[in-house]
Amino acid sequence: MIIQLIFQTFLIIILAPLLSGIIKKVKSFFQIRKGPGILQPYYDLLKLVKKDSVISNNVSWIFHAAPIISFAAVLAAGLLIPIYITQLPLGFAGDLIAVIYLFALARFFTALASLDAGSSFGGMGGSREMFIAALVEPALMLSIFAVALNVGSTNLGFISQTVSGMGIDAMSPYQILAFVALFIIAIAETGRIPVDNPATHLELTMIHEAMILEYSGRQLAIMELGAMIKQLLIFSLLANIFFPWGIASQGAGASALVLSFLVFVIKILVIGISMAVVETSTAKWRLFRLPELLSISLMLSFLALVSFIIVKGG
Amino acid sequence: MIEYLLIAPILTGILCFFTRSKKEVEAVSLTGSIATLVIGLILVENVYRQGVIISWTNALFADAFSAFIVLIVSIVGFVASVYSIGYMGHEFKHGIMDLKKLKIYYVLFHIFMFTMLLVGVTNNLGLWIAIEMTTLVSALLMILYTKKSSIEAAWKYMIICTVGITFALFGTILTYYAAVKILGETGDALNWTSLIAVAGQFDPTIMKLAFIFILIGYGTKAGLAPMHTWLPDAHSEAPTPVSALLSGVLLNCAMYGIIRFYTIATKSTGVDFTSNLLIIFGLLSLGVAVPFIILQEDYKRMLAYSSVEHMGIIALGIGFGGVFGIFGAILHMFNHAMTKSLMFFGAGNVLLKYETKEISKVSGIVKSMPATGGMLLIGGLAITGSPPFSIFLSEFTILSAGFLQGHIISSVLFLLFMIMIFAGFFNNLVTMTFGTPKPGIMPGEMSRWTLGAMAILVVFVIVLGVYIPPFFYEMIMKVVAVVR
Amino acid sequence: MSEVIFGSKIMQLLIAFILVSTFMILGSTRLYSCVRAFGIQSFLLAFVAGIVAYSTGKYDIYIVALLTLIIKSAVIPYIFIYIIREIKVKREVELYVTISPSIIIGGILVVISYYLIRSISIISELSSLALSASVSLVSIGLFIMISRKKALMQMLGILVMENGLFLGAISLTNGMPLLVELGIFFDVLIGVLIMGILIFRINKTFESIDTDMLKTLIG
Amino acid sequence: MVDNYLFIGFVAFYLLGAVSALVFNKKDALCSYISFLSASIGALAGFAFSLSVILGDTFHFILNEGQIPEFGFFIDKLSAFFILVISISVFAVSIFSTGYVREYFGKKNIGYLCFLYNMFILSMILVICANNAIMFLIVWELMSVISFFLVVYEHEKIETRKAGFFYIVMTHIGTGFIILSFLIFAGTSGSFSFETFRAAGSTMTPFLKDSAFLFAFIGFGIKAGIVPFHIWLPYAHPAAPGNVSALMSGVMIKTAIFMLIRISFDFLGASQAWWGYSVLAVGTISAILGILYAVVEPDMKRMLAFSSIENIGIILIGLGASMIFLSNEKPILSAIAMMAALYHLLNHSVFKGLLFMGAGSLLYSTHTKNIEKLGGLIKRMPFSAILILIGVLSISAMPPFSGFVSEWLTFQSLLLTFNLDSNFAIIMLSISAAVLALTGALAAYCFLKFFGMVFLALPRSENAQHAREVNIPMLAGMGFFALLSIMLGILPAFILPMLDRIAASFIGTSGQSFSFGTFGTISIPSSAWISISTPGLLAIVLILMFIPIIILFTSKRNMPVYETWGCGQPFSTARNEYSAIAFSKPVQMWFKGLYRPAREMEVTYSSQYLKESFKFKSEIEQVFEKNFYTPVVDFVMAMSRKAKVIQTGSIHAYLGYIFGILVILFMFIIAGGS
Repeated sequence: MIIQLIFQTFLIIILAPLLSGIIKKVKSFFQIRKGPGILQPYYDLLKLVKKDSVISNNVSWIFHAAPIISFAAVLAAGLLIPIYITQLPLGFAGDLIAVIYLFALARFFTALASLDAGSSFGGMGGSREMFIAALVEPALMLSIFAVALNVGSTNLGFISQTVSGMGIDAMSPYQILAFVALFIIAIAETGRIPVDNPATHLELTMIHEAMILEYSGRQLAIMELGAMIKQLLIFSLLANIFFPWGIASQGAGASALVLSFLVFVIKILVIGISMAVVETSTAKWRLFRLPELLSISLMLSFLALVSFIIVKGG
Repeated sequence: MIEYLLIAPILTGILCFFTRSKKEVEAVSLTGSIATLVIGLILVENVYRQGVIISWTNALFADAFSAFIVLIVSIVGFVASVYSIGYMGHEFKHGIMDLKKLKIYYVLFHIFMFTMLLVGVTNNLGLWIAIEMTTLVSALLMILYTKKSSIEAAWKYMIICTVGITFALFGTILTYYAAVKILGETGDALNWTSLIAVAGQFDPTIMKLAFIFILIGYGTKAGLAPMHTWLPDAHSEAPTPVSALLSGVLLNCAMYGIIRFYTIATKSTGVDFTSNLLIIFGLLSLGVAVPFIILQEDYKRMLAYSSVEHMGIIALGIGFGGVFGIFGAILHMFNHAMTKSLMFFGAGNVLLKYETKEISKVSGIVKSMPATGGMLLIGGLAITGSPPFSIFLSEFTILSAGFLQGHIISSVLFLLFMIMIFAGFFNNLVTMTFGTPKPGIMPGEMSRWTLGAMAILVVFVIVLGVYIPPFFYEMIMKVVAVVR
Repeated sequence: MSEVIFGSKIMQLLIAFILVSTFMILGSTRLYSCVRAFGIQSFLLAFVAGIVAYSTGKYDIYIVALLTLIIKSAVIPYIFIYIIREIKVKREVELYVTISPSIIIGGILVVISYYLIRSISIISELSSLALSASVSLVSIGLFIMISRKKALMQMLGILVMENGLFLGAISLTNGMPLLVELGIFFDVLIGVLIMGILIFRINKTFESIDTDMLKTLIG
Repeated sequence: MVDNYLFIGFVAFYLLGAVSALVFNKKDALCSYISFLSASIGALAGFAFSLSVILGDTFHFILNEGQIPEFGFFIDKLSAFFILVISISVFAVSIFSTGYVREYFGKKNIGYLCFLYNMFILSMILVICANNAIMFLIVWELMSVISFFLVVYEHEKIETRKAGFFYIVMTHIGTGFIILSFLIFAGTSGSFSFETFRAAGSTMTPFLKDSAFLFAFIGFGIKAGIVPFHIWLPYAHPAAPGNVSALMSGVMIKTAIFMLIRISFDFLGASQAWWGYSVLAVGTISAILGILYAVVEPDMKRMLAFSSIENIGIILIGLGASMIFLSNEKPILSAIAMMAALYHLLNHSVFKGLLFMGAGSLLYSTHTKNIEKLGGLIKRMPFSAILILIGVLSISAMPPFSGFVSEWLTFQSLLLTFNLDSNFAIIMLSISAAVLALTGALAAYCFLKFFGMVFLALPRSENAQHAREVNIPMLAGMGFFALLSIMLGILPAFILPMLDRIAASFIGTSGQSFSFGTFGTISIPSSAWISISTPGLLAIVLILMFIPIIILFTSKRNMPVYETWGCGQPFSTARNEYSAIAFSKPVQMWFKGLYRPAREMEVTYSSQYLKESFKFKSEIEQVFEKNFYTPVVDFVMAMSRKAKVIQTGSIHAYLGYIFGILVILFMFIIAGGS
């Protein structure tokens, strides 16, 4: 059990950069470029860890605490999300809502840190980040409701267990609607085009990058890694809530575990690639057009809810 | 017993006339009013023990209701005379009044007391005479100041009230006519005691006419809308202690007349006619008071209008009827007397200090006169009917009576008007009491006498707000028994 | 018996005359004539009282009649004349409502009061007539107060109302008990005196007794 | 029995505090110490008392049997819980006050303040205890009046007077509605004691029930500050002294919630479903609107007041859900929702008290309420900074702080709607859950802005430059609350059983709505597998912190300190920091329709390209005030002006009125009507 915990932790940490590496690769493929190697993110992180970090002269302890707390929060969320097995040693500690609030905690401290240095870009980034979070929140909660009402629980392990138990029946309209809604949300949460452009460093467009603008060296490394992990986790949320098939359930044998792990990797890859497709096929939106995008997802999740009721036959 | 009660103020008045100095006249009037108070209390006590007292060949009598009026008159009268010493003393010091006028003031003051006591204790419809006398005396008190405004006020007061009172007399005559047809032409045909006995057999149509005349007549004196027009002028122009008596006591006396006739008339016309009329006039008075209180610029006038409002409330209480309603109305008479006098006294202090009646020119009383300001705030909260002060209880009782008797709409209107009046009144009060006083206003209270007088009333206001002593309760219940 | 009828006939006549005198007050433009009309009215009232006293044979009513004669038809008119002389007011009655409309309104008032009394079940024809007359006197008196500017006329109006009451009282119930009547007379007299004082004060402070001056207390 | 002594004890101590305040009126320091000390002792006694009632049985007695007004006291578990909340807040705030009032020494009358303070607390407790309608109205108004006097304590400022007036009038209107509701009860029961109301609740006709509930909801809603009756709150709470606004916002508005629960559950048995829906809807709207106004508010005390509206909204959401469940015969679920509401109520009183005290101490040391003028205080007021940060984290529901637990509970109770078969319920509750999520996010936004602008980066004004750490008592007061909101965050397993008993006492469940496991795990038996353990979460996060720590601090490297990067500008000053209004700008753009922002810009150019000075002013509009309240007031005023003409001053007109009324009544008689 402890082993599983440690394993899952390090699995997440290890896989996260790989995922973003792959996505970058795919993007550059679509853009007809060669692009950096899949392992590039690892190199970047290692480079950063080797570097000194320059600190602004008007920062406080918040600035130093923020990376630690947000990283830990994101990682903690990782222990509540089923990756390749539904049975979570720490499942009792928190459910889907708890996961969302852990992400919120991470975001909160990052944004605080962004204000700490007193640069106008930091403030801009923090403001926009929180704004987008506010935009995302209702749609997210509504789609979660659509899912949770279905299985009658917000415990992630239980959800994926049940859904996979349903087999193909799970592919009901509300599942799909909810999935699309959550997919849009995932775009926003992982800071990707059209919401945010992870590649840019143009002051006026960047959001996440603007927040961590003052960070450098190891602290930056941790921030970046945290972001990557969050991305991985959100993808696996999508995967294991909506397509949990093949995921190993309680006390599965070693072979089943290996199998389910491979399945998991495949799912993540699929989602990552589709994400890359979306990114390359759309242009970044203006900040004040984002409400439209997210209201779409809100609508979708609401429809999911309604259709759930209809299907339930009330 | 009753004679003494009447003689005491007369005697005091006469003595006041023969005094030679400010000190003397004050001493005399104070002792006189104390004597009146004591006798009054003894009378009340006797009535409370042994029921009706009759003397002077049926001309004077005192049942629970009369005793209640006597109680109010003597208490407020006493307090007012205490206050007068402070107030008139200040006027005297600043040469607004010379000794002659001061003496006249005290003489008239006590005669005024006498007339009001007489209202309480006359046995028969001659009650009319007493009430007319109150008008005459108070008019004289009003023109002590030879200001244009006070003369105008006095004239209006005189004329309108005389007209009203004439109607009242007509109503009285009709009632007498109705009585005579039953009893024959005896002097008793005017006495409460004998009237009540046979009131059931009176000719209802005549009694209706009579009640209308009485309601308009005494209603004018009691300041029920739309006959209230003289009231704000008179009450704001009179010397402050007199204003207190006018608002606190005299209006109650007129109300007393109405209620007496209500009791008689109801027995023959049936309760609907009388009580509906009372409810209509009551609501009218409340409604009329609202705009004038909201947009008032003169704080004494504001208090006057609030008197109109409270008379309306009493009328409502009687109109709603039932034990609750009448209990509330009677209790309200007492509470209103105390609170309104308190307010007028406070206003008097403010007038002396700031030398203006305009609300907008007064500010920061709590800083210039902390005690007065505090008591004004208490009084203001009380007069607008917010707990934990006495008036809330009576108003709430009346309101609930309205509900329980099924006058839903009237009660809701009542509540609405109360809230609007609260807003208007309190807005003005806040502007006056809080903030910082204008430069040139020396901090410091007016005088011990005035504060003492107010303090006595504050005690009543607060105590009756949270606790109605059993004996007082019984007293009121006896009055209710008389009225029903 | 015949006397009673005779009395009632005379009563009716007198009441008619009283109404006429009231209309004289309404109709005249000069203070003196108004006062005179009022004097006549009071005199007639005294006469009515006398007849009632005679027909009922109650002696206290004689006293009442006497008092009426002295106070209402002599003293009070004299006070009026005195005031008018003292303060040298213009002799005209200033009007809000000119003569002819006032007469008409007066007529209407009489009719209203007649119907009012009709609607009440009164036993004897006579008393109903008297009652309606008194009601109309009261209302016309009030109307005079409303429609005339001079303070004096308002005083007069009140007195007319008083007369109306007196008529009602005397003819309905053969007068109130003596004590009460005396009280009423006393009050009326004092009232007139105080109003006189007031009028002097008004004249002193406002240099006129025109009540249009008394419009400062508003709101 | 011990309850009596405790009850008398805490009443006595508050009275003692009040009296001593008057006695030592002259000596500021002594006076404040004595009266606040006795207040806090009273609070402790109250705490013990309420615990003993919650664990023991109901406590009631009548002071004067059968007199008017009758003073009957009735303290069941529900009332005890509210006394508990009051006592906790009072304890902290009293300690805080001993330091806070030093600001007023010599300037204002301390004795007066202390007297009102103690009386205020006492009146609140009496409101909770009252067992008779008349007594209730008396103490209720007493509470309002005293709080009014506290609000206008600094009455030299005109806006304070206005705020106070506004407050007292609104609460008076509320009382009007309450009176109506009570009279409806009394009409059925024929008496004013609450026992008979309980009895009447079952016998009343549905119409009477509905109207009684509606009037009570409006009446108490005004006091609780629900939208659209909230407008007095953002005026009154900021105007009051810091410690008082902590009590008003933290506790006083809760008394209204208490009575709402009393009436709708205890008296009326929450029988109608639409009550629940309306409460839910109002709560949802209040929550979102409250926080929306808070986000863009530059005045921090006003911001906190608006956020109180939001939190009342959240509490009402729980309450509404509970009513819906009860009206659908699901007592267990109803109990769960009720516990969510009560828990949030407790939390809110703690962290809102903490934040208001924090605002008070900021005001104390910087003398400005405007967020824009502050900044960089984390270096000047380190301890306050930490304490306020804890408050901020709790109110924005960050795990594992107190706010998180109650919001989690609320979400779960909304989720439990899948047990109902009413689609309408599902839709409504889900929508309100979505709105609640938005509210939570915006709350985080709002308070992040608050903390960031006030404490981080460079000071934006002189006041902030010279700010110093506040004195020990104030820190102690805040510290207590900070500790408490951490406790409430990580130890719900110890609080919930208590709440369970309370809810059970008037909803009628077994009191086993939750089951509790190791690591303080809470799980909801009635729905599969939902569980949370905040201690667990805390532990996980703490352990995982070692990973970044190891990465950061192995083989220490040097960290050169350099200026913040500002596009290559030579040096960065406070002038080119991101301002509060800029920070909340996106939301303002998003909800243009609500705010109707009015902005004006003045730019002067030194040359064609170089701006010399730039002035930007932006205001938002209070929709309800502008479109609902102002018109009503104007209408009344206009009508009054029209009506005033009747007092023409002409005596003829006056006589005319009499004449007219006479003639009318004549006609009335002639028509022969009665």
